[in-house]
Amino acid sequence: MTAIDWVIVVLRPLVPVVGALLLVPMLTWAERRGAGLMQDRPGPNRVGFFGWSAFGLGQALADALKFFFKEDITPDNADAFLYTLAPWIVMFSALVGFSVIPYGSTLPIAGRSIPLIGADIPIGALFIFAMAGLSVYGIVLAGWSSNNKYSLMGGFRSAAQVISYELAMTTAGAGVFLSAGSLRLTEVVASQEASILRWNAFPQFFGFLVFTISAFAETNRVPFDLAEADAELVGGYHTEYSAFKFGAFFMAEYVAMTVASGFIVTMYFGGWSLPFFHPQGLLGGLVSMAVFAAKTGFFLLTFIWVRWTLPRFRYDQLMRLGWKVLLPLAFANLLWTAILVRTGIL
Amino acid sequence: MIAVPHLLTWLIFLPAAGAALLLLFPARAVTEVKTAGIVVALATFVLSLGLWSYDPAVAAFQFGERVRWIPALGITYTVGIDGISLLLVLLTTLLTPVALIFSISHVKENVRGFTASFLVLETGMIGTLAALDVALFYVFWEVMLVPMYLIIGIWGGKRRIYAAVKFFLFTMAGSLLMFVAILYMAVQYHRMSGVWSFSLEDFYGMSFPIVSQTLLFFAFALAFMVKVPLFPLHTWLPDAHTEAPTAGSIILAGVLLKLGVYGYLRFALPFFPQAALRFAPWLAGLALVGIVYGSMVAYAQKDMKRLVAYSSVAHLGLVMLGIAALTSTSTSGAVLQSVNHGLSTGALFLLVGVLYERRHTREIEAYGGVAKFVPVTATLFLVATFSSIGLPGLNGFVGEFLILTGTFNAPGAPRWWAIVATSGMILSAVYLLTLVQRVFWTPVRHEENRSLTDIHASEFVVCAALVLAMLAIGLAPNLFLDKIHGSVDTLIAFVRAKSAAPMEILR
Amino acid sequence: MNVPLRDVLVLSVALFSLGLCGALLRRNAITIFLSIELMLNAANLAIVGFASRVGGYSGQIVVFFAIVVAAAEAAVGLAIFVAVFRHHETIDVNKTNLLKW
Amino acid sequence: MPLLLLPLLPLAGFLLCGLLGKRLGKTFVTVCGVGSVALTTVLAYVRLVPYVAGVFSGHAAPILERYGSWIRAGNVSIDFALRLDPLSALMLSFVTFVGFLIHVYSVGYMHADTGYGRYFAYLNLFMAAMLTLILAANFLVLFVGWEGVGLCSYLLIAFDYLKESSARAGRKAFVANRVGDFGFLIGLFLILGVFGTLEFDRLFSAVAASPGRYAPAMTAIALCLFVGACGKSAQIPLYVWLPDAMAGPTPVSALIHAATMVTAGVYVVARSNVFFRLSPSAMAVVAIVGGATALFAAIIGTAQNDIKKVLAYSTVSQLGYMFLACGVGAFVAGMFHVMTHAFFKALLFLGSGSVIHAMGGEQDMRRMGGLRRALPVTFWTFLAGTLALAGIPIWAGFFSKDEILGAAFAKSPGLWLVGFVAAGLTSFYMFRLVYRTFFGEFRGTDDQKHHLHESPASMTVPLVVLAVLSTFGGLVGLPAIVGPRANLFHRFLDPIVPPLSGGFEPGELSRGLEIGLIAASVAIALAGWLIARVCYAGDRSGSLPERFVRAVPGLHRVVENKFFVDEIYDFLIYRPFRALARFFWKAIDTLVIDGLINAGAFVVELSGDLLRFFTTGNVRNYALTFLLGIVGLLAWLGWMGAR
Amino acid sequence: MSGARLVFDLAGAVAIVFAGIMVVHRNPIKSLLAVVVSFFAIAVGFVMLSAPFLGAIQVIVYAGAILVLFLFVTMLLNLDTESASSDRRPFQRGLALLGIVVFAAILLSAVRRSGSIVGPSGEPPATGEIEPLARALFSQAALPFEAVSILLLASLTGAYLLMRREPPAKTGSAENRP
Repeated sequence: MTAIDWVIVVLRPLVPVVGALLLVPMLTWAERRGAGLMQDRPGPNRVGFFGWSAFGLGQALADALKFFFKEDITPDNADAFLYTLAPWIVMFSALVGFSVIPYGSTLPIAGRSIPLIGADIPIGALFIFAMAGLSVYGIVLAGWSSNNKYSLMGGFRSAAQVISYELAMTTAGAGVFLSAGSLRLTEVVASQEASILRWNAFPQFFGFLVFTISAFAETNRVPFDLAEADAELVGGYHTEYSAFKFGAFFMAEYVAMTVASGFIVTMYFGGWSLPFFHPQGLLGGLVSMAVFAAKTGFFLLTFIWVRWTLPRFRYDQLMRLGWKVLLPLAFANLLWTAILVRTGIL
Repeated sequence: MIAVPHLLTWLIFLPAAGAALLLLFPARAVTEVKTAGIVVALATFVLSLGLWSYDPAVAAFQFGERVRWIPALGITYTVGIDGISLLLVLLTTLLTPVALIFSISHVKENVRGFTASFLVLETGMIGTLAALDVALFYVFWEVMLVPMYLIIGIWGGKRRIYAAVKFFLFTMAGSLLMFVAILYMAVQYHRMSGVWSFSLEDFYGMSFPIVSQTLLFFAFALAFMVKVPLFPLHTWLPDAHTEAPTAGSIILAGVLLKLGVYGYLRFALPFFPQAALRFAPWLAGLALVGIVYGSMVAYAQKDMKRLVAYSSVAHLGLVMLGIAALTSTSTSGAVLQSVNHGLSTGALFLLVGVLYERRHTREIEAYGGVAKFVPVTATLFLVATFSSIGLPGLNGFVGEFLILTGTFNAPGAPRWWAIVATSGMILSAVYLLTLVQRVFWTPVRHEENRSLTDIHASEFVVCAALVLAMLAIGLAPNLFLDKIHGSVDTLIAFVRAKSAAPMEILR
Repeated sequence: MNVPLRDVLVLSVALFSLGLCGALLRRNAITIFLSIELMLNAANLAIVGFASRVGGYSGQIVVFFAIVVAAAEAAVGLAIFVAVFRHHETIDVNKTNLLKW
Repeated sequence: MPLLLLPLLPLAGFLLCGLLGKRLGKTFVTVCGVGSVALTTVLAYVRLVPYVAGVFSGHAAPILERYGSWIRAGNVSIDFALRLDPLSALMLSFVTFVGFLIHVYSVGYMHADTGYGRYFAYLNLFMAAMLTLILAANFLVLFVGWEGVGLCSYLLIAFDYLKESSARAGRKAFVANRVGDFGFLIGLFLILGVFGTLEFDRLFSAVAASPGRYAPAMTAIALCLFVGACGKSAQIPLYVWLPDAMAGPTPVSALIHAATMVTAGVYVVARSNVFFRLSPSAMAVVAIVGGATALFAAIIGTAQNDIKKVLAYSTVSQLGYMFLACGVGAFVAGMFHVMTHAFFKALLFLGSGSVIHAMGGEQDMRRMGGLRRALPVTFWTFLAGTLALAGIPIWAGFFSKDEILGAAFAKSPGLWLVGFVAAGLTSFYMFRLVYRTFFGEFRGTDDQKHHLHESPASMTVPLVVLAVLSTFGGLVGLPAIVGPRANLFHRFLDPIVPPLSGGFEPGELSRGLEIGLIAASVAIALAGWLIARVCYAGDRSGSLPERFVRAVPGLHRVVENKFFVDEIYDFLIYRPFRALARFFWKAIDTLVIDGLINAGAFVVELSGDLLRFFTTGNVRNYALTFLLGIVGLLAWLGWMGAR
Repeated sequence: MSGARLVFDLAGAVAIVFAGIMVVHRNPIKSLLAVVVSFFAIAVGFVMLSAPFLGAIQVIVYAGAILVLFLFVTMLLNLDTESASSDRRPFQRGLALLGIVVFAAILLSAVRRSGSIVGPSGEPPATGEIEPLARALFSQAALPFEAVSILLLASLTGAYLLMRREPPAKTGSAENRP
């Protein structure tokens, strides 16, 4: 192993993670602009760089700075350790998810062809699920440790919600693994390369639907953001949080969104692949990354779009939807896929 | 008669399947549950008629089936019937629908469980009678226990729990010893032949030195004597009968007791002939005590069901005597008589039940002069009574006559056995006619009896069926005896031959 | 893979003993339950260790089932705790002796 | 026409009356009930006449009809077979006929009864059973009839079951009979053991072939059979049921308890005379029991006031006569008396029935009297019966009784004396009955007097017929003095009751002695009549006996209370039995056996209570114990492994 | 000292440490979190033992579901830290500790003696791949699989019934009959 190998080993997981982190400001900006668009108002459009108002892109940076420099309060009766730990759990679990998603084919660098994926482990999908499952700890602990009944409620809600929807999500995902014959995400992508019809979104449309909806729930996005539900719980689990800890939560949400979108893309939309497109060489690698980015971007926009479109569920509705609609649907989809696979159509 | 393949297996498992089916019914669908249960039971009965094609000329097990069950221990599912079990199987399949149909209008709560238990019970009984693999036999033997326990314990009278537990413990105590004995025999067989087997003929082939043989014999005999029940072990019977619901008593008296007799004939006797023959006098002694003692205690009873229960003790004492004498005549008589007892005592319990369901008391004193208001019941009761007193022309006489004459002229048996036993004929007349007199005759003492309603259709039908069976056996016993005595002769021949074998071979 | 079996077993023994301590010394039912889960995991670990030595997948399957059963057990157990708590306002095992008659 | 039809017809009648009688009404019952028996009678005679003719013309081979095997198991094989031989022919002749008459009589007697259908059903069933009994070709079939008649007598005695007395009497009758059957069955077992068959032919031919070989076994067999006979035919000590049996309707008493069933015992003894003759001791027992019963019952009869009771005891005593005859070897004479007795005793019972009918159910003679005018037909027929029973010459009873006494004398004068005295007593109590009932003043209530009326034709006609029979029926058995071949009866029965050594044959005695005996018996009969007349006729009726009673009150009380036999039985048998039964139940069953069982249960419970202290309910204790156990186990395993 | 072993031992160390924390910590929430970490470490251990699937399951099911459930209940019951006092069973404590020590000692000695008690069977060593595992799971272990799923269903129902506020109404028990 020469130095360059070490560099690569380090970079391969780092690139997507850093990428995701860098994406966050963009996303906040996009979200607020999108909100403006939908509510027929400009949204942030002043703060720019050196006089040039880059469509208000600077706003994002400004917010970031504000988070950094605000006073960091820890309530007296809070459990300081957990209170501090919680946001980083969320952050961490959100970030590491990215390290197993293939974000491109391969890049030939220094005579080596490097697969564009953090770590191509045989249980990549499960890994992401596992991490998603962990994020709940962050939220619950945040809720509990801040010793505030609203926060606690938020914590409870998110715990129950995440566990419930995880079921539906994994079950829906199982359909994909069934057709791909592997939990290795690269192989999942490979199994969809052949034609657009092999994109799992089409043969397993309902699976896709369930998966996406569950993804929304997992990331606590509207219409499933009952954990924060500012109307009832005044911010829910992060009521007490401020400054950088809050920022962590804030960023984590967007990272999670990104991971979710990337995951959806990989699972149902052929990941970085396009039909009739077999990436060769450096250019091919870059293009594949672009393709992946584009697909992911689309879903990110969907996330935003949905947020400003749909109202919030009531809690019982949420549970009913999860257990009585999505889960059966997911099972039906699994059965359907099984039939397809057995009959050799997939 | 069309030959059904795997007839016995069908018979054994049809009721159980029916029971499982019943459990799928909603608990509210009482009528449907009853109907379904009865249909299943009747279907089993109709199927069982197929067994009538049993050919007595071939003195071997017929309708045989053998499937490996637990190969590791050589336990197989082996079934088959011979003349000894044939009639008892038919009796079982006859009495189960009888019991169920009788209960149509009498069992009120948890009908589903009730019916299901009866069907499971039927499976157990038929299985016990048909099993030719000792392990299998034991399984069915215990299977019978549970539903009966439930029937007494759940649908029984006031002291039902006491009765149920007593019943269970008595029977269990006996059968556990038997289980140990079975295992011992299996191990011995393994030692001798190097292979595991529980099959009947393999066990028939084994002989034991007299000491262990005696112990084994006691282990087996105890289980069966409790079931029969023989004199000192009989006290569970009155309680069980008194507390059990009528249908339960019918089956209990009708079939379960017979399985003790059957077991003794099928296992204890041929397994351990020397011991059996050596202790035959003791067996006979107990039987005789049972006859006289049972009759007298029955006479003293104030409760109708208890009376009939004790009469069972006496009657089965007679049956065991016939077996103890071990002549072809007496043993055939014993087998037939156990069927007879099933019919007549079954009918008696049924009719007592008819009265009980109307008056809700079994106290003899509470009745009197009832015949005026329930003539049909009275008549049927008289028929049943005389059948169990042993009036020629009805079934009871044939059995008793064969047992007694066989015992009287048995080479081994002293004549006073038969003489004492014959006195039981007088005693049975004494207590049963007293019962009739006190319940149905003499002036009406209680006004509430005037409002009694006579037996109604469902009860009448089943009772009539029993009466017809009694007449059939009484008038044309050969139809049944011919099926029986071939097997009995082979059994006795086998026992005599095996017991004659010198002791050297036994080691 | 070449993790020596001994390491695995030692680890498993250590975890198990710790779990045992928790189960025997703590009074909070939840903690006891946790300790039991820990022991379960220790056992699983040992099994997996042996499996990796023996080869084949039967070991892993066993562990798989163990985990599933643990899930069921946890569901019921916790439900029981809640029920107990409703009646006794505590789940301190010293204060509750429901197992008596 | 198969013999089987004879029992089957009444059986059919029984089923029809029993099952449909209630629905289809009286006329139907009458037609079925009486019709079936009438038809049976006709058919019976259709079979009888040629056969009897055949017997007299010398070829008396019994007719044997087999209807296949009945019971076959092990070494026992019994056919269902009927046989017609002189003996059964004799029984058949009068059973069917008398039976028929009594059916007819019953139509009138029972017309008001609610249990009409039931009554005729039972009566038909009885006929069926009785015919089976007499036609049986082997002992087991005979036993079927034997028990059948017992059943019917049971049912008919308890006919109005709501009366305590009837119900008790019914059970008493059946149980007493059962005691007899006990012996009878043992007898059958013995026979089966010795001969291996129950067929009459085989048995008797076997014995006849080699008497010496079987002689030793015979005493036991004969005695067992005789026990059975005692039960059926109400001999000491089992006679007690018969007087109570009078609780049944009078025609039943006439048919079952006078004419037919009770004579079955005699029939069996006569049937198996071959056995009896081989065992003098058994014969002696029969004779003594018979004689004793005859005398004993006659004595009791003299003190009874219930008209039917008198007749009942007279029946017992007459049955005693028959056994006496058999006992002394005069089986034929016995059967002869059976026949004549059937006629006149049936007549007497029916007559008394007619009286009771007229008196509206009154049975006590002390409330009767002077019925001669009200019931002429009844009176004259009754008188005929009385004369016959009393043994006044030319009436039937005379011949049969005289022959018995002759035979007894030939055997032993002692027995003769017993019979002789009994004869006197018989004529005494019979005439006492007649005088108290038909002569003197009417002692009943006024409305009874007002209701007095002669019975309808359906009742009187049978009376008349029977009166004729009991007047002339004896002529078939003229004594030997008239002529050696005069006794048709003997010529008829000889083939089946062959003259064996030790048996008594008419004409054995010297002519003079025979005439003397006849004179003596006639004399004693007339004496009895005279005494009765003195005591109970005319205006000073009853004064003499009262003085006699005052003279010896104790004796009278004893006799009037039937020597307290019932009480003695009650004290010696019934009470101890009940006491013992209760003791077994309460003491042995409940106390000892169940006591042990429950003690065991108690021990278990106790130990459970003790062990319960170890269950603190504290989880950690359990866990700790568990751990320690595991440690121990592991240590042990390790130790084992180390070794 | 291969990489795998290194990682494993590190993970093991972590697991032990946090297990210890779990045992000693008086706050149930904290000890619960300690367990979470410890289970993580164990999951890593699984992966290092070439059972990555089990590792994932360990995290998803144990850490992700079961322990969350624990957390949930713990918070729901709002258990305060258990007081050091009020344990009136010092003797029992001592005995327990002793027992545990002996137990551990025995096991460790057993481990020490277990040089090569298990030899490799004929089967190929497990690689990280899921597919053969899945095949085995759904073919030879199909029946237990179904059984376990039924068990899950049953426990689900049971848990539900237990948690219901109002206990289910008694229906037709043998006692309340006339």
